[in-house]
Amino acid sequence: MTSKTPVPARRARWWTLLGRDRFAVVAAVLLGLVLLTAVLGPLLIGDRAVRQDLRASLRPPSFDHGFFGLLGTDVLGRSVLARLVDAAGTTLSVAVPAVLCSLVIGATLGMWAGFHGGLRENVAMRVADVILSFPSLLLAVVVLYVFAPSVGNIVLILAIARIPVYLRTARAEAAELKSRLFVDAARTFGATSWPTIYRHILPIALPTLLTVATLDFCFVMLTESSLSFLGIGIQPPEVSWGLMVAQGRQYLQTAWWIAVLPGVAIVVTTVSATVLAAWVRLATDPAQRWRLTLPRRARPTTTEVTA
Amino acid sequence: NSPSGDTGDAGGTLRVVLAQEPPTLEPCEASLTATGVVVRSNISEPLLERDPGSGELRPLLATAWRQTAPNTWTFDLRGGVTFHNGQPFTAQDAAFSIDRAVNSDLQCNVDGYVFDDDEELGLEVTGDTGLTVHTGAPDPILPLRLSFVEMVPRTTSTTAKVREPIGTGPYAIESWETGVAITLRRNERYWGEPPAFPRARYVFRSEPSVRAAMITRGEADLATTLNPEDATEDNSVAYPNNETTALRLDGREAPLDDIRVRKAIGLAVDREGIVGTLLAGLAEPAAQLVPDGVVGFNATLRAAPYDPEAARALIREAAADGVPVDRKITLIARNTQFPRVAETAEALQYELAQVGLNVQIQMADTAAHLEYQLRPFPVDAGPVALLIMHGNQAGDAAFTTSQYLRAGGPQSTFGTPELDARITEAGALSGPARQDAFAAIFAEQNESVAQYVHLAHMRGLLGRSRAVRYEPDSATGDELRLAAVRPAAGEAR
Amino acid sequence: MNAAATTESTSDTTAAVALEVDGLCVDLRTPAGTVRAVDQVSFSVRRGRTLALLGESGCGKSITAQTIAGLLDPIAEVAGGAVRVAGTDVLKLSRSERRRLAGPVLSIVFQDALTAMNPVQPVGRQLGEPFRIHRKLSRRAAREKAIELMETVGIPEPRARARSFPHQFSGGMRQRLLIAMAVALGPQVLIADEPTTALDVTVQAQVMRLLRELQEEREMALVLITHDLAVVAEQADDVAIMYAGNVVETGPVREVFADPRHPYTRGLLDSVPEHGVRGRPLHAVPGSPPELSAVPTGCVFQARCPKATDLCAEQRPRLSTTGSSRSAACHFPEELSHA
Amino acid sequence: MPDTLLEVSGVRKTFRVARNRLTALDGVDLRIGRGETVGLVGESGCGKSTLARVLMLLERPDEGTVSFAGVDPFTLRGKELLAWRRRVQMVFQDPFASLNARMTAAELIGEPWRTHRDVQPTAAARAARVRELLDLVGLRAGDAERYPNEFSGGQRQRLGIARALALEPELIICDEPVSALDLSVQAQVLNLLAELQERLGVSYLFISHDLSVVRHVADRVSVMYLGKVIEHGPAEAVFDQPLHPYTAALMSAAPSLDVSGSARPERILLQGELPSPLNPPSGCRFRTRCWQATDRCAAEAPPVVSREAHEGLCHFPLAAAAASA
Amino acid sequence: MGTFLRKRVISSAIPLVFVVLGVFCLARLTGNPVNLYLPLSATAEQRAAFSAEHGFDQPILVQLGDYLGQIVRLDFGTSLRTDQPAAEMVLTAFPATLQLAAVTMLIATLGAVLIGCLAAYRPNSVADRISSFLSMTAASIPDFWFAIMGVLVFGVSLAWLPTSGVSGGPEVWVLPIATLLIRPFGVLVQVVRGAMVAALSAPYTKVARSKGASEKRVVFGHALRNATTPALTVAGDLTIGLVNGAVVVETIFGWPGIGKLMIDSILQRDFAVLQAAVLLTAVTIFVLNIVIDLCYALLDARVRQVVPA
Ligand SMILES: Nc1ncnc2c1ncn2[C@@H]1O[C@H](COP(=O)(O)OP(=O)(O)OP(=O)(O)O)[C@@H](O)[C@H]1O
Ligand SMILES: Nc1ncnc2c1ncn2[C@@H]1O[C@H](COP(=O)(O)OP(=O)(O)OP(=O)(O)O)[C@@H](O)[C@H]1O
Ligand SMILES: [Mg+2]
Ligand SMILES: [Mg+2]
Ligand code: NI
Repeated sequence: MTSKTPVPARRARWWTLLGRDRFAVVAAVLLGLVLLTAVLGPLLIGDRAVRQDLRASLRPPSFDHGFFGLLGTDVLGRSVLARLVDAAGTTLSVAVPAVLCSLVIGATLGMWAGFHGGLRENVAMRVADVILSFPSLLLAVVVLYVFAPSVGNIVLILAIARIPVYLRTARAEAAELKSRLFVDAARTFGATSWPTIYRHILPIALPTLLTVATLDFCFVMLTESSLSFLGIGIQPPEVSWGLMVAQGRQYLQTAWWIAVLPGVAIVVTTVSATVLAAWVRLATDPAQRWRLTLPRRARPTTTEVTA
Repeated sequence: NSPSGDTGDAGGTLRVVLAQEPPTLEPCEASLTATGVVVRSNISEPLLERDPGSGELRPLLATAWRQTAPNTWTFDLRGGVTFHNGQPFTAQDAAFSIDRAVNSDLQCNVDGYVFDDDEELGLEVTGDTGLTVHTGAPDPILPLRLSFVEMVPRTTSTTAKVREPIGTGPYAIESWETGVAITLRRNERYWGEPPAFPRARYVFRSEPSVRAAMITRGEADLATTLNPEDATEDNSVAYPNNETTALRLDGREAPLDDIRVRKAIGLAVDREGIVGTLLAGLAEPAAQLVPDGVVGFNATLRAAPYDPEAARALIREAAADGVPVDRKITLIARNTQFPRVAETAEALQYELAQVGLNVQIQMADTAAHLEYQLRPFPVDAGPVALLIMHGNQAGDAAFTTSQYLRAGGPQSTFGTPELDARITEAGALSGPARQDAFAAIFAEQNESVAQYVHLAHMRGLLGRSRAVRYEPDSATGDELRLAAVRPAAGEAR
Repeated sequence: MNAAATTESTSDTTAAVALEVDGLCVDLRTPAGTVRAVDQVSFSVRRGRTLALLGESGCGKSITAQTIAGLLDPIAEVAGGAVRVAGTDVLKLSRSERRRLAGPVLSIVFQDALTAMNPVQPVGRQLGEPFRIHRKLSRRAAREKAIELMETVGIPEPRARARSFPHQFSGGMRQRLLIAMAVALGPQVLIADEPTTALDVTVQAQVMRLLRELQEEREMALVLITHDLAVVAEQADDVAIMYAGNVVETGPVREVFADPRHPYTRGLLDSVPEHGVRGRPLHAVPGSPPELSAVPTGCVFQARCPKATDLCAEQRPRLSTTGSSRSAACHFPEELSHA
Repeated sequence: MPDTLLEVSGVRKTFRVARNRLTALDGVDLRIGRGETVGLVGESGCGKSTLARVLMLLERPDEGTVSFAGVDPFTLRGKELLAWRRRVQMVFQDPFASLNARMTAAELIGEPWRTHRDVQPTAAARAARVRELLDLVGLRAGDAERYPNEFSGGQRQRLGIARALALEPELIICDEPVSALDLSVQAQVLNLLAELQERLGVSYLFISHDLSVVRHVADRVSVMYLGKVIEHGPAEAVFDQPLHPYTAALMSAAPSLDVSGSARPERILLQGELPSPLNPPSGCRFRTRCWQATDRCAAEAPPVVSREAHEGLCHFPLAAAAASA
Repeated sequence: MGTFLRKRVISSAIPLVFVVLGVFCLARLTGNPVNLYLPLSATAEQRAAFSAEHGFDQPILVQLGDYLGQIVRLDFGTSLRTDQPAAEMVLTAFPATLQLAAVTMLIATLGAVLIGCLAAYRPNSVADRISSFLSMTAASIPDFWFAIMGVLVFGVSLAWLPTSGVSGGPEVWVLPIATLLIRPFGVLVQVVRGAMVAALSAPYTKVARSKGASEKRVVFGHALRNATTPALTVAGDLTIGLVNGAVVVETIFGWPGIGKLMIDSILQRDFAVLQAAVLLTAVTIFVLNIVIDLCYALLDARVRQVVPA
């Protein structure tokens, strides 16, 4: 913010707040690891993610085959560990842009629609209805067959399909907030619609949108995996966790590690993201932040008197 | 107290689980795998059939047949056969059925697949049991072709496909609950040996592991196409299914227009590895498009050895001659074409990349795959390596060569005039001469054309519970003869 | 129900103390650390009497009220003291025992009438709820009771309006509904936190009359929190003046207003606009109250007191008797009265 | 009389409520002179806040004109409008809802500068000014980083006042600015407002239900009832010699600090609820609660009666002496 | 209420038109199905004849016009694949999906409300953490993976449930429902919890407590009703997702529903069926949206109208 008063420690720093929530710390560390893996992992594993060895097919996880054999091999004899690392990047490069795109587009449209109301709102909502009642699979098939299944196209489809969710959420919030007195107050200062949306609607709607986005993060990964299940997802030799789960499902009985490990990676990532989103929600809400700053010992559980 | 599930109770009902629901049971579509597996030889029957083992033709509704003139074949039909509706089967019905399948506008799948489209057959009925067929040109394999035509009563519509056909087979349709199950009931007036099970019920599960689970669990007796990883000795049995997989290289586009590159691809593929690991030993390395047993199979051909060094050398050589070997080649495969098709594509991609080619995989659905498989091919597709699977059900190489090897063949990207000439020549021959001529053609393709890099002669996996006895043969994938299924010894049904 | 029964037995002594707050301390756990928002607050109200709680905004009146009602936000914590209702220390009661008191014995009207009603329930239902909870009446009977209540607080056509939702009432009506809800079971003690701040004078007069009637009728002890000295003067018997979490003066309204013994009280009385001539600056207490995290060790008012001495800086004055029924927390109460 | 800064004439504002039209303002006239304070009193729901919102261009009137220093602000656009916004500010009635709960006090007070960047161009200047404003309204510098929920009701109201002062406007519309404040802070705030008026010649529209406060600050007073100004005039005249029975009732209902309890005149207690603005009474709007209403009041709209600068709308205006009776 | 409904219906009908147009055009983009339906060796003339018969040779606008004309006459065309009327196929498949969706959402909503309330009652308590963690995990498990595990464990190893299928007792419902349930359930628990935490710190809950209301009464009598609105929005979106076809579950368990029909139609380029299916689901979603809006109005009087006194 613009004005800084020389009074320290009034506002707890975010890492202090984070430190107060053990679960959030763990989640942040895990997410950080996933991110690091996605960025630096490919440097470490070289071509191990694609190197095949038909003679080393379906080895179970063990210590006998070096670092890359730790988590076993898949049917083509590729190291599952290396593939998990390689897939982290692809998965995130699909899920993150897809979620971000739909979040940005949906939220912007939704807030704009909700803020202005009337015809603009009606049109935006009907657009959302169209997308929602559209079979996204058809869209996927069309785009992927007509324009080839590249990562960019998958991102595009997933983003379009999820826009209505944010649009609706943001619109509902904005429609409710626009009649609040502090928005009127902003108008009396001469603030026009976008600055008002940015200053007053967005900060309040954002935690909700973020929660939706983390749930969606998971949804996008799963959808990508379902696309692979139907054979129209990420194309090999590119690999994503979703694709690994989809391909590995056949081996659930004989080689569980192929499908289970990437599944665990998806679960861990999304659960971490959600835990962190819940923390952000608390930490950004002045009325709720006390939950984080209270000493843990005496953290009361309900709003009833504690005496 | 075991829950009976979808397949009904075990007593007296043969429970079969298919990978997909047949879109129709129209007999003239019986050459479609999905339809034929229910219809053929269960509900309706052709005049004669090809023994999948020996390749010999066997009588079914016809007891004898002979070529009475170069353009004429005569069939003696079985008497005393009745349709499920009680009508007797006569030569009239036979003529009607052939006419309906071949000459009508129904656009049946047999029409065109086994017969040339514009071919009109002349049909002549003599009495109740005599049928004479006139062809435009001499046709040495007309009986074989007719083995794809199922017999239906005269009353069948000629303008619309039928949903629940009437035939002469050992089973008649009892009910078809769309999406759920097809139930057949034993035809008590069947002319041949009566089947063991009074009822049969087909259900549909597209997930292979679920099909395997149903067998293991005892919810089904037979299941089509299992995946190798789900197969155990208790729940399945392997059988050669006549299918051959190969990479078809589009020789019109650089760098695939250079035979050295095509041959290098042949050398780069580790067939033993693919067959042994990916296909779980359920296949054999292939050197030609047809398996043993088909007329024209060349027993002397050996699959190219796995020799990446030699392949690299060839590619270097081509590159030195200015062939753009690093141009991107699209490797197109079809989802669920055969178990582990995606992995196979990945293995191929990797192996080709190892010898210095730039290959990208594209998995397609059936419709998209067909766009590439059939003429007219998509323009601007660049160099395409198409992973195909060819099944020669008819048992004669003529079907294969005219489609896949002719320069202008509907499923062939290029060819040579010499090869075309030899194919035409061979088609007119019969007997050992025919065999030798086609065998030489396959050798020639490998030597001087190399449009195909053959991978493997495939084997199918049939899910089979211990409660039944049934030995699959090479035709099982297309026709599952319920009459041949018997309860396992000791099991009272 | 039990509590109601006990009420009957103790009601013979009219002058009995209905509510006694004794040395109450409440801590707030803010991000910057724990601060004491209410410090050693003591006062008592007898049956049928009204105590006005006055004080600078932010001095802890609402927190005191919420502590008495047992409805503190989790951020606050009672650090000591006792709140005795009819002799029992409610702070020591278990939750379910407290619940039994809430309504028939002790009731509260909240400061913010606009948000205090459940927006999705018809008001009749909300008004009938105390009867459903404590008297175990049927839905129907509770509704009848609610309609009666609405009539008592002067809502026209109560039968029809019982089905309306809170947003369909004006601010004044909502405030009256809240009061009706609070007095439904005739509590012995009612705490009203700025019940008329949002209302104009005519409605305010109606509300105040209503409270007075109820009080007379049911011998209710009333703790009235307000900023309006005029209302205090008209309505209250006793007054307690708070400053920075401390009670600085208590006593009967007339006496205190006529002769304040604490400089803050004095300042407050002087600030009333009625005193001034239009245009002339109002007499205001200079400065502002101490920050809760930096309340001085001595007298809480020292920084703004014109008469502060070294003693004020060192020692916190105790609330000590300065008249027959009065007390003030000032080292020099007498001096002030003669000033 | 000072020259006119703001003039409102014949402003009507209706709201759509379900299928009905609710007339919140029904032909309101108002004039505020430069450097003058006009008090606006009236029963809750009579349209005071709505008028304030119209003046702030938050609602567009259905009829009537607003003119600020000779221009109709509703015709302004872009830069001109922005410049106008600087000149007129408002203190909102509800201190809970008019502050964004996610902004700190410093951000809240500094919010107007984010649009009007030229007022406090540097961050340091802004921070210093925030401290000054906090001090002006009796808050501490340490409060700058606190969030609204950490303030008590009165403290929040002070934030609202500080924010309205941030742009140093010429006219401040104060909608119940001191109702949530305790007396000593109220005195501080009122003094502050008076001082600003003296120093900078700021004008106020002062909406309040606390008559003693209005009396203290206002030069002239308008009394509203059900969307209409029923009486207006110099403060002394309106307070001491009301023309309209409603004004008289209002005056008498006000509690007084006089604890002696002797000289208190009999209160006029009005009967019945405020009639619904959806369906206002015919003729004189006050007749349903007026103790001297006749059939004429129902039939005819009341005429304007005036006593010098003091005007009222009534068929039976109270005599000059009646006010104190 | 009447006007509200009328307006809502009219404004929602427009998207319906767009859905129909969109599906029509997108479907055509996937290419001519002639290869799929004609023998591999069909001649050019045969292909042309096939295209002509089904109108695929016409310019897309002409095809569209024909199609719209058909729809107006309530003729939804014939399936290329099975030669049956498309409407009939879609109508046979739809109830199966609707039943699944209804049962799933019923269980998910009830369960999520219960667990969400319990979790919100003591935010950040152990119970809250555990339920949040479990629900989140549930929401992020790939459904086909869960389904196949279910088949293997409960169908084969333990033999408690049938592996798949639709005919049989109630036990055939267990695995499909469980598979469909996990994600909506997980998501709803999160949403209900969030809304309940907010509702439980609202002033009116304090007022309810001041009346002596028990915790049960506060949670279920006061807070829950207020927390329903956000939960309803999400539940609506989730239901829409289910109505649009539970492709994976229907595929794995052989459940003859609309999702499987749709994906098969897409893969088989069976345009008539696809269009009919999308039209039907779009209409259903359209009705569903209106029902949800009505629910809002029923739950919250403020939505219905604003009438100040
Ligand atoms: N959540 C909170 N965090 C930090 N400080 C708080 C919080 N809630 C209240 N306070 C502080 O506690 C003090 C007492 O607040 P309280 O609401 O009791 O004041 P009050 O006397 O009721 O004031 P008013 O008359 O303005 O309503 C105030 O200084 C306020 O700033
Ligand atoms: N946006 C709106 N929609 C419908 N009715 C409204 C709207 N705003 C105000 N009203 C109505 O207009 C009338 C005047 O409201 P207004 O807020 O101006 O009253 P007020 O005089 O400020 O009252 P108070 O003293 O209680 O603040 C009221 O009846 C109110 O219900
Ligand atoms: Mg307070
Ligand atoms: Mg107002
Ligand atoms: Ni004074």
